[in-house]
Amino acid sequence: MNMVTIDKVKDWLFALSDIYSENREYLTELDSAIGDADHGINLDRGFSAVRAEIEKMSSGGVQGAAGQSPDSFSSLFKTVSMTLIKTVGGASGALLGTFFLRISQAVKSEKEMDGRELVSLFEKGVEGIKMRGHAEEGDKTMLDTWLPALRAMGDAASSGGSTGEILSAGLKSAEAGMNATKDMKALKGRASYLGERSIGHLDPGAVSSCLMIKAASEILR
Amino acid sequence: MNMVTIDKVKDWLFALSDIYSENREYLTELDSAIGDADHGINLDRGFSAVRAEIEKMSSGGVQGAAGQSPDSFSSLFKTVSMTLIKTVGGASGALLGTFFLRISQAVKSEKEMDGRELVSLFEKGVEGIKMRGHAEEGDKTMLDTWLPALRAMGDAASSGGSTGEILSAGLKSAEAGMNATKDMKALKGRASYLGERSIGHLDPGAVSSCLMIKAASEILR
Amino acid sequence: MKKLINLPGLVVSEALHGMQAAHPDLLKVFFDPNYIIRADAPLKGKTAVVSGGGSGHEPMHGGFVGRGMLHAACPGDVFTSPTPDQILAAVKAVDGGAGVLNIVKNYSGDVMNFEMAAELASDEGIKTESVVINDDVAVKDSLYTQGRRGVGATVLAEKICGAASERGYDLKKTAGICRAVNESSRSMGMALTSCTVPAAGKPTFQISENEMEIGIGIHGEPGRERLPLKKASEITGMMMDAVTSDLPYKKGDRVILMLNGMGGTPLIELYLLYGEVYKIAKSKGILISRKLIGNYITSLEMQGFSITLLKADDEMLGLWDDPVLTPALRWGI
Amino acid sequence: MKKLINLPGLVVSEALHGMQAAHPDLLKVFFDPNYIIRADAPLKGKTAVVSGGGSGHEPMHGGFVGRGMLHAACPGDVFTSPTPDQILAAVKAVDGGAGVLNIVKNYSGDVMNFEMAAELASDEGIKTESVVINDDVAVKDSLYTQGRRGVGATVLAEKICGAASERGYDLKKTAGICRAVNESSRSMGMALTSCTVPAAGKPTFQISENEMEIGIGIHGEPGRERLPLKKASEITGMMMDAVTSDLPYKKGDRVILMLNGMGGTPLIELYLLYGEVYKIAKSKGILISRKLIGNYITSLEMQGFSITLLKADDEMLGLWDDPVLTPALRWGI
Ligand SMILES: Nc1ncnc2c1ncn2[C@@H]1O[C@H](COP(=O)(O)OP(=O)(O)O)[C@@H](O)[C@H]1O
Ligand SMILES: Nc1ncnc2c1ncn2[C@@H]1O[C@H](COP(=O)(O)OP(=O)(O)O)[C@@H](O)[C@H]1O
Ligand SMILES: [Mg+2]
Ligand SMILES: [Mg+2]
Ligand SMILES: [Mg+2]
Ligand SMILES: [Mg+2]
Repeated sequence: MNMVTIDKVKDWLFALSDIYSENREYLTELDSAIGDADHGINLDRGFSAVRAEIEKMSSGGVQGAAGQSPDSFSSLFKTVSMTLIKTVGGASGALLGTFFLRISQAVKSEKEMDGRELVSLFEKGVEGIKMRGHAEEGDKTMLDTWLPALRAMGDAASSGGSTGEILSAGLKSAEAGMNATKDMKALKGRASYLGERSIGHLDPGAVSSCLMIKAASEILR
Repeated sequence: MNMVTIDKVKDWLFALSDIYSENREYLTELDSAIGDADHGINLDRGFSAVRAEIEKMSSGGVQGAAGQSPDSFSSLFKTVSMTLIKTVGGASGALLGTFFLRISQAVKSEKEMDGRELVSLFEKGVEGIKMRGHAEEGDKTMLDTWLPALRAMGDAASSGGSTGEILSAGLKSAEAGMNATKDMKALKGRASYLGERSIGHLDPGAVSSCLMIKAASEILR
Repeated sequence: MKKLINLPGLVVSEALHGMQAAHPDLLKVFFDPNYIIRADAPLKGKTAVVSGGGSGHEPMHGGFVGRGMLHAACPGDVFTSPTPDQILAAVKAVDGGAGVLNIVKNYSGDVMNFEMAAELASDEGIKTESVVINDDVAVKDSLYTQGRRGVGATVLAEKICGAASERGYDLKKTAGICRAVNESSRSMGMALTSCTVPAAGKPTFQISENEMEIGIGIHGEPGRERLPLKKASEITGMMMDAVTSDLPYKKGDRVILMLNGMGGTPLIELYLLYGEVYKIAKSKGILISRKLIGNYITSLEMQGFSITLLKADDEMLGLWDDPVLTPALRWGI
Repeated sequence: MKKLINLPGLVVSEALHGMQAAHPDLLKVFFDPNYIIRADAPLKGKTAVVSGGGSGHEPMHGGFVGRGMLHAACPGDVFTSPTPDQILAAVKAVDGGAGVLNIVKNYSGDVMNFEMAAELASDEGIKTESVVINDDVAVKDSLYTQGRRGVGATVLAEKICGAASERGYDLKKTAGICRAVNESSRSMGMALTSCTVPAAGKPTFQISENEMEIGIGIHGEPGRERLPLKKASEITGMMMDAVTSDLPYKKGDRVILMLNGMGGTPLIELYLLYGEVYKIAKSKGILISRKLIGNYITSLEMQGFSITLLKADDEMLGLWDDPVLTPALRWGI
């Protein structure tokens, strides 16, 4: 099984910074339809800060936001979490911050992990999202991307798939889950205030989470 | 010489009420270009009130705004003046109110006058406009319509023209004067604040005064 | 996008610099993280009252920091909840030992970020209580979702809790009156135009010349329904019906009323609307005891308005009347 | 046209009804002719201070009627000067025997209508003095025309003269301080968007997404020039240069500054602009001693702002600080 190295994870995080910058307008436009037109702006701000923070840490000696060296998964994820919490704001800041915080607390390996551990970390992270936001599948949130994706990843992992296979399976279900948010009525998040009028639009957080999984499937494989 | 009767004058005033109502948008648009977009609204409001006031007076027994019977020129013009002063507001309210006030003070005939007297009344009225507004010819105001018109009317009157001829001559010069305001830089009135930018637009008051003279030339002849 | 700004990304911090320059007597502004505190904070032994939320709703919240109202405000990015570290810093700066009341509007982001901040504060030994404001009757089916939005009642709660703190109410009692204010407040908003988030650069929604959005929130989000534009009397009628049919009141009850402009509504229209509101309240037997008419909780340059009614008891009215001296609300001083 | 109104022709009178309903403790509104007076007017032996002008500039003037400021205001139709009978009625209603100061903005219509009213008042044995405000430096060549427009300084003059009357200044002295205020005040305005006169139904001027009008007045009339939209810092720089190069001041002088929104400008932008103004004033050695930031003299829903500087002496500052209690300006009470 291909290993997920700390360098790959950094590449993934850097890629996210590019991806959210490129999709800043698209995500913001999705948020205009059923929210407050800031989702792309929030993620772009947050992940640029993540990039800057990691670069600062990596340029030798300088300590990350969490005051730790960047050379272990736990300190890297802690830094990502703290940076997102401090710079994103809004619902996604709290949720993604919690996601990476839980991952940083759960990670056991230091510089390399296998696909199975990665899936279990995503599971812990998503538990954090659920705990923080009290949302469930079907509420038209980022969970509608994450939960089906996790189930597919879990299945692929237990049937012995490679890291690449695990992530590809996850992406497929993530995309289906994301697309399914279009016909849902939002029950959590800002869009829930619209009631019926939220139907017919993709959930911006579901889309941004899908982009995150897509990048993972391309880079962490 | 055809006589100007009190009924013709009432017809003229009623016609003005129609004309300013029809030209309400046009005059307001002219005022948008170099003023505050209310000239047509002001005149429409004022002359509708004049119509209502005259109708009230004429419907027997009821007294006009000035507390006088409507059956003499002086009381009729006084009523027009008071009504305009009370309902128009702005520069044109003060100026046209003063115009008709001066006429009501100067008129000698009771129910009929000749063309010469009409011209002398217009002269008194316009003196009132000058006194009130301290403007001169060339300042890009209603005076640029009235002053050339008065000169032409005076000439026609002293060379023995009929009432119709007098008014037609007046209208011709009024139109030329009005058109000349287009290339003038405003020195009085709201448009004067624009400096050079007032050039290239007709003065709304010059246009509304020309409409007044045009109606006179058609009705008072 | 037409805005009087330098760069979209700098709007919030530059406006905060302006506030600091404008009101050094009333407040102190801190940057990175951004928060605003009363110039004389912390007040020893007094319950501190803190609020915060996205920027773009000015004067809320920064304009309500000062004597008799907020001890601190945490302005997030435009329409984006503040972050936990920001809230924590503000809480720490104003805690006078008697604990801190956080007044939070009911949006997932605000609730979660304040929750995280409260956890951090408690780690540092600071007592906090949070009251979540949810007065917006425009939200339907609120039983099955995360509930209603917090809107206009926030302003009234901030004034009343600020006065309560000034009077020496302890944390529990201040939180109690905050909850009571929230429970007897109802609001509803509408918009004629959208607003433009500076960083987004274009209007959040499109709306044609003869349409209006009824039941909007304060973030340019779509409302309950889009309808043909109606007369002021009809719009006010619809909104007052929605608000009063949900407000637990009986004839003769006194209310504090806020007729709030969304930022781009001229005052002449707000007064015209107040004339309509007044007639309707009278016909329903509601006594408008106190009122605010103006821009208090806005959505950038949006045209529109909201109505908030708070059925007030003697205690609330007394606290309302207590002196207040902030950039945006001032009386008795 | 998107407005919260019933009928274009009713806007002014309905808004006045709303004002009456909102502030019965502060003012009384009369109709046909329309005017607003202090609830406790006439004040025996006190110089009465009256102002007026077109509507659409709210809160000016009606919002400044009350203790320590105007005794009466005469609102004309939207952007249309009030009529002489209207002004006369207001003057008669507030004259307390000590005469009446009319504060008039320098527009032909206002000047002439107030002049006619003064003639009528004098016929009725009422002493009046008129001071014409003309602080707008945007007007070029003012020597050869009817001069400059009256804009922001009007608000400052109304506050200071209201306080002067309260202190017992006689008519001559009140008029004197009014003239002094006018002489040491300068203003300049700009707009991002046009406004729409309700009865006209469409915007007074067209302006594209990347343009601004510099040197506008308060009636949606075109300004000194149309320029490409610039950054807030550059716009503020241009405007402060225009104002200060005309203001007779020297380093270290104190000013009362008004940073005024045109009606549709969000407060977050006004504070951002204040940050720029503050830096510039500082660099020029001008001391901002007192300030107003908000919507005080507006053009309906126009987006834009104006800056007014009044070089103030001790007397003016003292009068400024005196208590005031009106719908739109309140302190010390
Ligand atoms: N309670 C929640 N649980 C899970 N996801 C949520 C919750 N609330 C909001 N979200 C997600 O957050 C996204 C919005 O994020 P963002 O626009 O950045 O924040 P905000 O809604 O505060 O403006 C939504 O599209 C949704 O996917
Ligand atoms: N001082 C003046 N003398 C003569 N005419 C004037 C003067 N000031 C303004 N006017 C005329 O009044 C017209 C504007 O009238 P109107 O728009 O009704 O009033 P306002 O300018 O007060 O809005 C101008 O077009 C001009 O012809
Ligand atoms: Mg959002
Ligand atoms: Mg005009
Ligand atoms: Mg947001
Ligand atoms: Mg006018």
